[in-house]
Amino acid sequence: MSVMLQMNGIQAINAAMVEAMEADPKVLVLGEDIADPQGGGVTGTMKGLSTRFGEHRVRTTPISEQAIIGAAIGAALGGYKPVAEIMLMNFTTVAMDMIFNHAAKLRFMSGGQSQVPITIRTLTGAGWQTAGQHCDHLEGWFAHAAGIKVIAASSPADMKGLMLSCIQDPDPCLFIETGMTLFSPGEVPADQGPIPLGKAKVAVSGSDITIVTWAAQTIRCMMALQALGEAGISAEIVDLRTISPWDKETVLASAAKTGRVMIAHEAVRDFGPGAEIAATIHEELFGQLKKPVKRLGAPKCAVPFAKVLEDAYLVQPDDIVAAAKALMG
Amino acid sequence: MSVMLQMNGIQAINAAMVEAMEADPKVLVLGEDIADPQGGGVTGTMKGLSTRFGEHRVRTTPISEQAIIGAAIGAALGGYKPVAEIMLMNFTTVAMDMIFNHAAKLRFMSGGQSQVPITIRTLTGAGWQTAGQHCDHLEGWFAHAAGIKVIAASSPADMKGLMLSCIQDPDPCLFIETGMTLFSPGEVPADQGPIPLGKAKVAVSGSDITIVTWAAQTIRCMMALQALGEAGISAEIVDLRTISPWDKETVLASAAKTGRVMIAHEAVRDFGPGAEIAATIHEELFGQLKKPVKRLGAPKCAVPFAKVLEDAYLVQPDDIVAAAKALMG
Amino acid sequence: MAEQSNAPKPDAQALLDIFRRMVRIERNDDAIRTAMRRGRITAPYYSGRGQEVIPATISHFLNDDDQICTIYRGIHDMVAKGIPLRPLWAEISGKVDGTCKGKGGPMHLTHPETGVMVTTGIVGSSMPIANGLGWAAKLDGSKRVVVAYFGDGASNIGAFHEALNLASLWKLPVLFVCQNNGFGEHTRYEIATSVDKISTRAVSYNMPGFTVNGNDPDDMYAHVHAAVARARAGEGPTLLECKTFRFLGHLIGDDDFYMDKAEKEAAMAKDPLPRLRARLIAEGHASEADLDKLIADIEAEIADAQEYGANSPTPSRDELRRDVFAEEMPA
Amino acid sequence: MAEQSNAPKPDAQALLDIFRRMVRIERNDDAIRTAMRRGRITAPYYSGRGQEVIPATISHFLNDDDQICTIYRGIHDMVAKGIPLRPLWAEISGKVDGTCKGKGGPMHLTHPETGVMVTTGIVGSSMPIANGLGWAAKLDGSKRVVVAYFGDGASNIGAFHEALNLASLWKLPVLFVCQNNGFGEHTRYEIATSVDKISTRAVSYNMPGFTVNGNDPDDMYAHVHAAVARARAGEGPTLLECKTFRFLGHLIGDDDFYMDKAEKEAAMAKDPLPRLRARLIAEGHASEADLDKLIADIEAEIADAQEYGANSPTPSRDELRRDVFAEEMPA
Ligand SMILES: Cc1ncc(C[n+]2csc(CCOP(=O)(O)OP(=O)(O)O)c2C)c(N)n1
Ligand SMILES: Cc1ncc(C[n+]2csc(CCOP(=O)(O)OP(=O)(O)O)c2C)c(N)n1
Ligand SMILES: [Mg+2]
Ligand SMILES: [Mg+2]
Repeated sequence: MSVMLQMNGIQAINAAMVEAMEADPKVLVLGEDIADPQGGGVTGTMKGLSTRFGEHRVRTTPISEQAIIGAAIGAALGGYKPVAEIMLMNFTTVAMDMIFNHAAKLRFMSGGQSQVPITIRTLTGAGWQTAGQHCDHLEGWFAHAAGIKVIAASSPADMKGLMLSCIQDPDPCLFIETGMTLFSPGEVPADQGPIPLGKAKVAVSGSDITIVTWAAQTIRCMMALQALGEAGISAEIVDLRTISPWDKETVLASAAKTGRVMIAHEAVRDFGPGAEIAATIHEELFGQLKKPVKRLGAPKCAVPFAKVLEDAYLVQPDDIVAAAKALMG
Repeated sequence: MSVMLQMNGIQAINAAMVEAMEADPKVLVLGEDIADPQGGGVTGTMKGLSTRFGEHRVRTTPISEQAIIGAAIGAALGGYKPVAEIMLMNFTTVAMDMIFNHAAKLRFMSGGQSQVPITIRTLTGAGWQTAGQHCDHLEGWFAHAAGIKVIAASSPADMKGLMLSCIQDPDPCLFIETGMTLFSPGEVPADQGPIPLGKAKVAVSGSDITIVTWAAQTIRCMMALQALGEAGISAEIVDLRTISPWDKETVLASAAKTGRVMIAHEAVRDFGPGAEIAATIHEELFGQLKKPVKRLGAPKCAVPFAKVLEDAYLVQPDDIVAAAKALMG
Repeated sequence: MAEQSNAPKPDAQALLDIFRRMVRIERNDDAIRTAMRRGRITAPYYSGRGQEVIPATISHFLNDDDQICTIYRGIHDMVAKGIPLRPLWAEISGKVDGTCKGKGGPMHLTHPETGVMVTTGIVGSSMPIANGLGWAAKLDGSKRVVVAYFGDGASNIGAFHEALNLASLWKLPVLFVCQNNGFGEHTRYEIATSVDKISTRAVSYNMPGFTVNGNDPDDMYAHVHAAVARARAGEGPTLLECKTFRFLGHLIGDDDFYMDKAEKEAAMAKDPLPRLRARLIAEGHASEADLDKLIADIEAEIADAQEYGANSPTPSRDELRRDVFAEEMPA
Repeated sequence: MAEQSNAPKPDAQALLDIFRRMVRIERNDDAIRTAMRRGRITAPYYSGRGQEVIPATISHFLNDDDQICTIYRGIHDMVAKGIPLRPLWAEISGKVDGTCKGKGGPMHLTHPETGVMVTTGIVGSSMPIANGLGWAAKLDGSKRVVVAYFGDGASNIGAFHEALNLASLWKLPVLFVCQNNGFGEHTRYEIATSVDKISTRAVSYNMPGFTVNGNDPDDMYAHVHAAVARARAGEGPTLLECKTFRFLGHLIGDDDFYMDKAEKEAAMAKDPLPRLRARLIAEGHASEADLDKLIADIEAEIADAQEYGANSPTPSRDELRRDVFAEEMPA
């Protein structure tokens, strides 16, 4: 049994970075404020890396997201494994050409000659009153794109293991961080190694209802567990961890077992990533479900500023409990 | 009964532009190569406008998509109704911040003080061997975004009517053109007025199976009609026309009637716009469908160059027929 | 900095006007920070403390119908422009009487009535939109001018380049005002910017560009006077790089480990606000009592606004369905 | 154009090398257009006819392991760099033996073995990626240089600005080579670009920038020599604006209504290819027979490549599941 360390997501990612950079001199880091003189990133997730590995490997960039992703792509074509930060997910919009038209497509368009093993770290998530342009969940866009993997871990151990996998993966990975998951502490095995991409985790086993979720929403689902238990509902929580390519096998097995499925994500519900999962479950388990798949997500509006509105915008533990009761009824 | 004119999509949109600009001096046009000295746009869709209405209202821009959409947004805030062209849909990626973070959100973030009545015209669609960066269908991304309407007409009459509505709509509209729909001729009533946004059209009535589709895929569905008929399948083709907000009522009514639904679009199937429609149909008509909803879309790869691969990439009439037979069987 | 012989100089009235705007900015900033410390306001807040001279002088030249597009660090720009304080406070308090009904918050404050057209949280994005407002002003045949505020870090992003090129080509009545406070978040100017002066970049667009002492009302006055006149005359845009210093870190709560202490202290010792006060008195434009009264009036106005914001109701969750489109979204 | 006293001049061997590269470009371009007319190749094709001197001279200075990132109008750049013609023809024919197995086509030709790293269809996007390759070259401690090709229109897009700023800050071994052919699609230079010379924009990045006669091998030679030397010496990037003219419209099939006929004819009358041929003979570097032989050999190579491409099989539809990721996608 391995020693368990107590740490939060920031520390877990940092530990993954240190290991990856120690093990492989080709691993690079770039982004705004990313080196130590600038604080190792706004969340401090990259703290210590430039001091330890040198500012030639850990570079603070101008506020130039196209140049950041472009430099990462080029360095990857040159044999390196860059970990690039786009400070917030909304800012991927200014680098979207580089991500979508280039990073994700160069392997295919070159017939396999090029590979772009970059990891793009980005932070998002409502709950901090940062309002309309700082906390959108756009994983659905990237999941719709071919050639890029989309990862969003909810526990420190998963963050470490999945970050290690992203860095070593031969293809571009988008690694989504959220304030809530970065700051939540948890246990991480001292020898936590890479966790395979594309594999979901049954975070909680249950028999009545399957809840498919990821990222900070996993934490909000966990917060609903007690009330669900009190209502006599045994929920199985499947933390997807990799949104694309997603783990159909695990999800379908759970859904087949319970016959009742809820998908809960922070992204806007409409045309959101939950739709793919719901549609697939209905296709694959036609006639076997007890109730139609319930999708919970944000309403179709920008993230509002006022605390009361932001609270209403998010899928809260109470919403999950209410939806679960309706699914049982 | 009104006189019918024979024209293609280019002429239909051009007619809408002329009418709109005649009627309302606030309507502006901007984009690359858009004025007459540059040919009225690469497809010639804006031909004649700068000569007729002046280059102050119809402006050729540099290759600066952020500046194009920014200028459109600002002019809209200043009381104008700009029609901006982003030459190809893949190039919306370089203007995505302006579209997603600004055009689509300013009304909400300002609590209703601002409005951004812009129309963004953009061209896409495979079939011309333009390969990986020139013909993606990204309507799913925009449909997932709050605050922007997404339109894709398949006939010249619809193009005229929907373009008129987009221009007059108080909110941002993305108007998707495709090579196939622009060049296909059709009848347009001489007095064709605005067609309301958000309303689908039952292009063909049928009783066995509902096919939900839009844009060039509608034409490919029509091409399957004969073979479907020969196979004894009576298909109802619902041309969605507006992808967001979409016409649930019409789609659900047709689905309830036939009990068998296929959604066919050119966009990548995975996490694509069809997933929302499929998920909704399953939710709303749980237990009433004879078969699970079938989704046809592109495979998850970049658009390939080789003609054989491009043909295989697209959802062809034959694929539709095969899927329809499977749904019936 | 740039040579301006025969440059117009602010008279007593102008200096007093600039001072009054600066005091409103600074007192309001102080009140916000106090309210935050007391937990009365919860919001990310980017203070403009130290940068008051820039928008105060610019706004001195602006008419009510002139317009600004500003950024997350922009409350000083809005207050200078004349945004009313009551709805401002209600907005940053997340209340229905806010300029944006509490939906935008401090990073997206908007008030078209006073020309506060766009406040963006995306670095660089004020500029392309300002162009469109300038285009509209031109099409209207008006003399309106539009100010695009942005930071030094923003001069390295693509939108800057595209916007300045278009504005120059189309001769738009836009002032591109870079508030160069030496830092983009924690990153020093020279780590992010390859050129000594941002004003040099105007050359790339065949546009006049000047580096101005943004803490000196005289230097600001001369350059803004010229740039606004140029814009109103239909001669096109100007790039003004206004050098200043950010006293309070990137956002309230950030610690300043990345700043050189001596440099910061030296900059703060030259706080432009007390300097202008001293000058007004030294030059006989006002008495201590006059200025105390002016400040007290402003403080009363702010206290009232704060009270107003605190007492305004919180928005109902139906607001999530409103203002997405002109028509309300279905429940 | 820019003054270069004591500028290095191409000797006979260099001129012959440049000529040979130009002929390969031109003959290959002609063969592609002929094949298109005969319906043997179906693809959007953007010809570089008229612009041969630029990549021919640059490639003269490049080693095999130096790299280029180019654009849809880039086959001339690749041929100059040394991409093998057989897989090139197979690629534009959409065949399995193509450089990209027929999946990329003419707009995305790639051949890392000969340093053709990226070909993009997005205006401006060659530049940010070239930076990364330059960064890798630097980290490797190599002397490799990277060339980012782009057009005049591309100098107005955001990626240009971001890329040049970063390259200058990081002193990357990148040559930013603007092939200024006077048009972006149908739009004349001056409608889209606010500055007389694109090289002026180098000033914004504290980078050397030169406007070069891109149709003159001597002028090109001197400037490329210096820029490559600078990059190899670790002194950083250079912006070269190479003035030229696009003989064949934006893409094959476009009519040229938007061009000034007299201007076009004057430019075509100064076709750099026959001029260089005449010079080689006049200066005694080669005989007519030598050059005829050189051309005939190249034509034979092209005919062989074309044949090879025509005979290569078409890809199987399984290719749609390959090269999306390293591992094959499930069927
Ligand atoms: C496109 C984009 N990238 C990154 C950020 C995160 N960010 C917010 S403010 C800021 C620094 C901006 O510096 P500067 O332009 O100098 O303005 P200042 O904050 O100093 O006023 C950064 C990087 C952002 N908001 N938008
Ligand atoms: C971002 C983007 N916008 C628009 C286009 C469409 N487009 C393709 S080539 C071109 C003209 C480019 O002109 P220039 O940079 O001068 O290069 P040239 O074609 O003359 O070699 C345009 C507008 C594009 N490919 N990418
Ligand atoms: Mg700054
Ligand atoms: Mg050109």
